[in-house]
Amino acid sequence: MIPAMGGDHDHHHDHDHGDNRWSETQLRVKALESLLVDKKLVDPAALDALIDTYENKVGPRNGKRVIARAWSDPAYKARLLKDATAAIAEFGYTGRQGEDMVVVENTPEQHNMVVCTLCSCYPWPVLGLPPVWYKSAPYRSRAVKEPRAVLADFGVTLPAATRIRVWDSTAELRYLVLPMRPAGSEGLREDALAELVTRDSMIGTGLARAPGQKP
Amino acid sequence: MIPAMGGDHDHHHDHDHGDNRWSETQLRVKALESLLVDKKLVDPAALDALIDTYENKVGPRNGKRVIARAWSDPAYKARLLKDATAAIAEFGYTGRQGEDMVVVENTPEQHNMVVCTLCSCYPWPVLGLPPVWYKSAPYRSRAVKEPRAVLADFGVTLPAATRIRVWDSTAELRYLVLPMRPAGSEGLREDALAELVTRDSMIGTGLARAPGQKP
Amino acid sequence: MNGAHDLGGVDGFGPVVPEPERPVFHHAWEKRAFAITLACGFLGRWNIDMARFAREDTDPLTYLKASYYQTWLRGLERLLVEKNLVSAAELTEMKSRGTSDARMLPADSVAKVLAKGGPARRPDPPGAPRFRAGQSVRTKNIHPRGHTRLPRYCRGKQGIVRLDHGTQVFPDSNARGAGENPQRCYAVEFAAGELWGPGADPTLSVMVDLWDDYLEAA
Amino acid sequence: MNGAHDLGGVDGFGPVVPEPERPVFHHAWEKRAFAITLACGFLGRWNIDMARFAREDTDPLTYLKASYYQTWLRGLERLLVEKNLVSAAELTEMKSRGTSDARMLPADSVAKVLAKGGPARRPDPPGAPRFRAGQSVRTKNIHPRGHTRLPRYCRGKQGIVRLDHGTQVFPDSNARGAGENPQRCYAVEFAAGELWGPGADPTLSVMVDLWDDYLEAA
Repeated sequence: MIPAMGGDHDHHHDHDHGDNRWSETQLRVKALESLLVDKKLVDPAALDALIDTYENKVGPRNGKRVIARAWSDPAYKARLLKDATAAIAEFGYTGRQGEDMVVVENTPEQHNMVVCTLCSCYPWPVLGLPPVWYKSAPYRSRAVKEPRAVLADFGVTLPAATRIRVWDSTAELRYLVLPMRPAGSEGLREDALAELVTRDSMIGTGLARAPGQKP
Repeated sequence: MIPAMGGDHDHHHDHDHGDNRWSETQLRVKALESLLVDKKLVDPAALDALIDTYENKVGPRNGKRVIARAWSDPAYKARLLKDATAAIAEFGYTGRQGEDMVVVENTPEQHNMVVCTLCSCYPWPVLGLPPVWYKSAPYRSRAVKEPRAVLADFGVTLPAATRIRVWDSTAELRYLVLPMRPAGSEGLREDALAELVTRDSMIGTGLARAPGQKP
Repeated sequence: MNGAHDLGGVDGFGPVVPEPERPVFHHAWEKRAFAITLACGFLGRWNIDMARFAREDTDPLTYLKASYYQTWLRGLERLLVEKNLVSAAELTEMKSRGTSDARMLPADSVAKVLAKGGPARRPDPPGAPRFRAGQSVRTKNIHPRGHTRLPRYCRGKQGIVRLDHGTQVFPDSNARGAGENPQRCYAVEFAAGELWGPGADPTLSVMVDLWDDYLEAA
Repeated sequence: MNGAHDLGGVDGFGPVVPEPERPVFHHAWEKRAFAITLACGFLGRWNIDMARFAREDTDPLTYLKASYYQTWLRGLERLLVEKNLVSAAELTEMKSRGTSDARMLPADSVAKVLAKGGPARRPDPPGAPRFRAGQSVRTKNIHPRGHTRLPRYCRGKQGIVRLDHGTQVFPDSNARGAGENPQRCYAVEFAAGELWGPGADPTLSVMVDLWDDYLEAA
């Protein structure tokens, strides 16, 4: 389900606390942008380019291609786990908030999940900008203490014996989870495999979809 | 200075965060009281008696009498420091939120200060109900970490060498500070001495007044 | 619980604002909120630890936004429903659907019950207390989801027992209705450096009242 | 600082609410707040650690009340004034009193500067790192009033070094303009029981990226 964009009333995740001063914030942002433009501190065309980049060009699709390649190509997977920054750069995904990448592999024995308890560090070049929940207090507070309860909020149940490693991104390292390749995906091509990878599976709050499973 | 009582606009200490929903709260309290009266869970006359008790009968005046006695009567002071509950009961100050009392003595070498970081435990029979700042986040957060900075907010500076003990009231013990008797108070009678004791000096955020010093 | 109520050592709240000794209340509604909370407490359906937990067990934003009597009010409403003195429907509608059979506090008993209070001290069991004044102890590192009176800032920390407060009701169990579990309570002194690390005020120590179950010899 | 941003292990915030992969922004103004923050960051007048501190150094209630882009906006306004790009009067009036001589990011450089990023990795000094994978370490118990990336929940705790991330800019000094002080950074693994005590998930461990200055051999 993709909800309608924009508007002031479709918003409920990052602000469920009753401080509904959107219109005030909206006016302030507009005034600040004008001020910054007048002072020649920002170029309006650069602002549009920044927004276009993260709204339309850089997003979880990038990470899905990386994961699909790792599932298909054992040599690539080895490179990815050894030097994630370089292996991801093979796709041209580099730069801001992904300067130093680490990929951690999920297995039946060990599940990895990523959080930034102190702010919202997130690997932009491969996942785009973080979802609201990733930046929110419930996720940041609970992920390091009760990840199974958090996973339950995503409808995910792991076997009781699976070890869980939660990575708290306190430094300028950015973590990408390599989810387990789903059963039934044998013989699928890379582009079909990429369709099975979800954003959440690359954060560790979800699993990759089985072929035929609904998005 | 004693500010005017009541009203909705003289209030600024315990709610400086912009959540100005006083009228909503006021309506809710009124409705809840009516509901409780209708259900015969509370007796309106008992409510008035409770308010009258803590607004007019029980307050820091009680503690001031205790401190003045301790300053005047060495035997009483010894009893107070040995078994505060019993010594305070000599005045008839007993009961709720003062069931188990401890008195700690300030000296040139050691200053004592009381806080309840987890809620707002306070010795009602001798001090009445706590001031807003005692219940507030700034005091509760800072008292155990930077008491000298807190004292500065009260205009109090202690000698650099004075040791400070901050008592965090986590249990059902209630602490009363015995402030230092001010210089120049020699020969004063108990009732005159009591005038020099301030509420804050019995919490440890203030000192007793010197004779002639303005309240 | 690790809630917003556990304020010791949190930065950023700004200055303490002193105030004169009077007025005691700052709004007319505060008097009523105070009185109904106290009066309902005398119905005997909950203990003080349950009352504290009802106030602290909430979203940190809710806790920090509220004034103290607003917090009392929120706790009272929760307890009234939890303890079946008021139904959820009655609270929503603010309309009574029938009187309660709980024994309300009559006006002429107010002075007596206040003077009596509710002591938490219990008889000491035979035998010596586990710790004595001067002894070194370390607090446990516990993070219960329920009520606890071991603040976050002094968990896993070494201190010295200074006072023996005798046997006291244990809040962690009392708050969840699991019994008083009375046990020794001590005033334990922590050097500021132990709590706050390098740069702490060298003249500062913090005394915290702690029960046997929070402590290990150290 | 021990601020409200330091959220690990705090209880009471309620459930996590998943959301679909799109939309990226939930309000038109969020796009603008995001873009002006990023664009101003490219003026080079502050580093990422200063930006983080500007966002977290506030009253806990202010922090918790705000949505994430509101927090960015608050931080941006503070930095603009602190770094003399905008005067306090200009910010109050939201009216320019003259253009700045800072070099703004032109639209045709956006792709290039994003692709370049701002690496925090620095050359490794000669000699072996202080710790190696598999070694036991203990975090210090520090409570600086300034910026730190040692979360409260893992202070004074024992863990095992797992990954060596090489030499990285040290945020605590970089945030206050006291230099990059580059030093080794490691991923350290903590058993949940060490962090959360009895009752912790026995299958859980938490990996935290920590710098030499936070660690002692243990």
